[in-house]
Amino acid sequence: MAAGFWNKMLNLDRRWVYLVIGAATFFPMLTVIRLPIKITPEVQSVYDRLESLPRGTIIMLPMEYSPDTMAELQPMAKAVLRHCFSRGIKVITTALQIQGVLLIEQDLRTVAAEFDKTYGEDYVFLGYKPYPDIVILNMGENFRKPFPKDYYNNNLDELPMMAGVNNYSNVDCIVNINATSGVDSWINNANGRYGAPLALGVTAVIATDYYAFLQSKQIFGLMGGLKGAAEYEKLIGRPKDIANRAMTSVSVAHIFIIIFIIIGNIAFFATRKRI
Amino acid sequence: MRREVPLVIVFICGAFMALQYFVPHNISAVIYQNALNWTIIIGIFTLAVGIGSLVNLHYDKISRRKEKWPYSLVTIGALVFMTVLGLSSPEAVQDPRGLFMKMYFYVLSPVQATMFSLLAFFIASAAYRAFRAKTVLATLLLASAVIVMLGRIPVGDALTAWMPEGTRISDLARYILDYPNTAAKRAIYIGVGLGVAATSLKIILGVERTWLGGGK
Amino acid sequence: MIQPGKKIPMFAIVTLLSVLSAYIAQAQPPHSHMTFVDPDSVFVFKYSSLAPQPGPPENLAAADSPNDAGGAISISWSKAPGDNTIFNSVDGYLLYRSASLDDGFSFLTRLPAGSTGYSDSDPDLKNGENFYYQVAALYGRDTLYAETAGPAVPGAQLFHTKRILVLLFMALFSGTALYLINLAKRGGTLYVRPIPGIDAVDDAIGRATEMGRPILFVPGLGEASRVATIAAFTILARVAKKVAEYQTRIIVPNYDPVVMTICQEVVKEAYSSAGRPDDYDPKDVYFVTQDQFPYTASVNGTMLREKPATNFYMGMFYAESLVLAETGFVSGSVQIAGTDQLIQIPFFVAACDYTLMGEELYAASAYLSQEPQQLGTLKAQDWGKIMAITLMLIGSIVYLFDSGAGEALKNWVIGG
Amino acid sequence: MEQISLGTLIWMTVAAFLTLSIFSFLYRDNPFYRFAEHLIVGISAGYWIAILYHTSLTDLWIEPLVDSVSAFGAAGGSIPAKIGILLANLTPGVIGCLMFTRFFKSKAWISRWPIAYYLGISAGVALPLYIQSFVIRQVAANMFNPVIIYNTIVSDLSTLYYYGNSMMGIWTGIGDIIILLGCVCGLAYFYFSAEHTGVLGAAAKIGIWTLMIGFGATFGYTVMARISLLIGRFNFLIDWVSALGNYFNL
Repeated sequence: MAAGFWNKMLNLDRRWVYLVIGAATFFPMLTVIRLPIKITPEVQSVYDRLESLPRGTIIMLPMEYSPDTMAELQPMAKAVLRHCFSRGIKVITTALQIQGVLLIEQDLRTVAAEFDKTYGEDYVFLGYKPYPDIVILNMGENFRKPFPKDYYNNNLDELPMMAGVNNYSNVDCIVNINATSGVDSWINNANGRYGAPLALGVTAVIATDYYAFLQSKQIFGLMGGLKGAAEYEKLIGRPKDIANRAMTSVSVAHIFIIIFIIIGNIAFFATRKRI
Repeated sequence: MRREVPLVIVFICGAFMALQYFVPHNISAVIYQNALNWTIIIGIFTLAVGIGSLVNLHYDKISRRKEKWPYSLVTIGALVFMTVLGLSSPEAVQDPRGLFMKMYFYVLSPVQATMFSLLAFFIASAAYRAFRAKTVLATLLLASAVIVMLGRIPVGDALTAWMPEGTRISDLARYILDYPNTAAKRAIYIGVGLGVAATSLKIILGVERTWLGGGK
Repeated sequence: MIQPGKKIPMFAIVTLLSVLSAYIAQAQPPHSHMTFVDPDSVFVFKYSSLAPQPGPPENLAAADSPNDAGGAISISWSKAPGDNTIFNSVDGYLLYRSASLDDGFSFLTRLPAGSTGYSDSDPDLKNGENFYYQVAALYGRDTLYAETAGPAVPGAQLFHTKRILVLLFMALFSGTALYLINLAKRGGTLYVRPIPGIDAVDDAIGRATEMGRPILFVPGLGEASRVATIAAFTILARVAKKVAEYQTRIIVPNYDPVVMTICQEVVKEAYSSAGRPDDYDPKDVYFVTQDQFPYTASVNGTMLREKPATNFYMGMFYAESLVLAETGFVSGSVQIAGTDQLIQIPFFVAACDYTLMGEELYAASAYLSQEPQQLGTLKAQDWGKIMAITLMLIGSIVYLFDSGAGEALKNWVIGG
Repeated sequence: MEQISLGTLIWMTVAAFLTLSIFSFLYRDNPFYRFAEHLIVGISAGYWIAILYHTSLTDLWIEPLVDSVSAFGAAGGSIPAKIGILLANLTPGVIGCLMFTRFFKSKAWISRWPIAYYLGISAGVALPLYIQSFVIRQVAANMFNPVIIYNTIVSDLSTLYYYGNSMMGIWTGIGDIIILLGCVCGLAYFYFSAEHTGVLGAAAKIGIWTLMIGFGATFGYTVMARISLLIGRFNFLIDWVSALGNYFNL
């Protein structure tokens, strides 16, 4: 009897599971429950570094995400941008992943408009060039080598902010928001070869891989996925932003997946004994 | 000519770039910078060839009326449309009100984003139907996965609120990420580093030639 | 290698339990840390009579920055009196530069208190020319100048001294690799331990024969030139040969047309070498589509229709890994996976009976093919690992004798 | 929510239709899904061409080339120098164009030259950098000071005994030992030159356990990544529905 039940459960059509997880993600989005977010030291240290910079300091904020990973990294990128702009930190941005160029340009433009920032004085968008590892190396020599012109076809020398800014040694640090394994190029090429201080904001899929580089101090901070974004939003005092709102759905969906794993295993072992 | 020239090119470029790393002198730096820019320019053409192959593939399907060829018509049509749109003027790709941008934000983006979001369903289904603690190792893996899952969500700490502060599930998850996870990933990364170094060496010295493909 | 059906050893449970109990044992909340310096007292110290007499920074030195292409000079000095967290009496430093001692100095930059150095890489710094520097400490309205330093001459270097260990390691590793590859080519024996998964392959094929069901081999989504795909070909050759011997059937759905051509060759060759060239059916090694999810859907359909006894997933896999492994699991197949895509390994481990993880896949391929290049590379990487472990242990041992020397060694290893 | 124009609403509806077409794959493979998928392959290739042309080809190759040609008309500068600059600007593009020989079977071998250049440069830069960042710096991070580890553990143990203090130091100390041992054992697991028996066997066993915990962490984190993507799509659908409602005053 019981075995029959578990057997049935085991062979459940996967579309029922799809339905449950869809509902578990969707319905919490309609609620207004706010869960407390705990700040982890690896996110805090990114915030602390930017917080300690004097106004007018230039940092590099290369963003490599595209529509397919936008949901995870866009909130993070916007949170870091808002932090920089609110503190008068100037930003140089690149978009080395082709699918995301227009998306990142739009995000940059929208957040800059929120803070009334002027292009060329407060921020610069270098745009896209193919082969990120090569581009990252040559930016370490001079930004003008791979990017003779910025995304909007201005000569870099015409932009007031870029005066005297040649390479990574002229920016305080690099905060790379990245959805691809191109992260390795930033570690190898920008930090390894040119010694640029580096922090990462990556998708939750690859976040765990970079704890080894955090411990070895090759990177000074690490933000992983939507949780990292939610922490950053909280740190800059915007706890009602998109990543924080999503945390309820994330929590409920996680609980359901854990329940799935547990039920699945109970069913598996309950039916296996009888064979 | 057919095999020797590429092998010589690979050797000269590779050996120069590998050794240039140790020579900070300005002459070596200037060659290095220009060699990198050349790589990007040549790379653009390589990407163009990739797109050419795609066109070839679908053209072949259409001309031979292979199975489901009308779908290939959709692909080619969309490609031509988007290319003409994008190349029509330099501002085409920059104008937020332009059709190119609209196609990107309302056609390309939603499809790509939704394709990837299917994985949420797939992972749930696999969690239910296939992820089993069959062996010691699979058990260890699933236990660590569940702890990290709980540790990363606010609810996890609420569930372990009865534990003293500093020992709740999020702290345990942090401990796993900071220590055993670091150890495991470090072992893997050292292996990856050695692997890439060995492959690069073989390519530079012409030991590894699969990229030349078959033929004479 | 993951082995099925093994009982959890007692010592594992004991270790786990003791770690857990020790973890829970620290039942007390952490006490607040003691603060040695109260911020308010700093304020008091600044104006107290205890503060040292203001004075200029000392030991100003300027020299060509090492390990660069020239055009830069490094300047260093020791902190002026009172520049510390207790007295906090210095407000900052002013830096000046001149091309000659007679011309007078021009202002360069202002640096915050606590600074002890600056790297000047102004475009004006021409290689081979002389430059002089001066630094001053700011105490409120007082500016106290140090003695001038110079001349310093920017210049380019031919060798980066901080990268010497990388060069050594690279040379040693490359030499080992070349030596071993050549050794293997000349017919020298290089031992590679048998990979447990290989035996599993044979068992699985026997099982398929008994059940009278086919074997499914998925060569992944990578191109033919990827290392993992090449390893998949080697394993396919072995599997196909066994299949031909046992006279069962093998199905190989392909994602990449080039990979398909090679798979057809491999299977055909395997059937010939087993002495059954006529049993080979080219229709069983076929091209599906080059779209990720439709490909997955099609392979899923094959699994449900044919109910293969064993599924092999070898090569490059992306997000489809868990969908394939799930369907195979539900249809009751034995599953053996092998990939170097780290992100997908966990899903294979959780849903398959055997998983060849990363380098294990290469090792299995080298072991099966006995190809000199693969063997030599694998062995060289083993030596590389020994070199890495040795370096780690040397570091820790040096610390035991002299922590200063340990720190120095570590910094030398990190390099620049 | 602000009022949006009919144009935007129509575009949003197109996007919503495509989103739902992709979701329909969950039920089964169907023509809507296939249509959306093939459409996007074409759109995305066209997008690539336009972006590559406008952002990369023009400023890296075409413009410098045009400049160096027009330099011949300008006064000043020696002719040989101008020719040199012209050649330097022309060559990479010419080498790149050799890639197109791929489409002609008899001349396809020429396309190996640009590939050789690209492979040579990438392999050359990767060789020392991977050794530096992935091997040597990771090894350096594993050089722990055993004296410090011992002292933190002992001092924390004694304060624990006397004051019931926290065990943070002990856990950090043990953690450092885990990193060193786990990494060495993990490397031992991936050591193929000897059989896994005796000490090596034990080390390999600890190694695979550590690896499994690490993979488990990746697994757990990945779940969050996938769920986030779904939330992103649901957010869009909710926006679309409320935009529809607003526009038609429902």
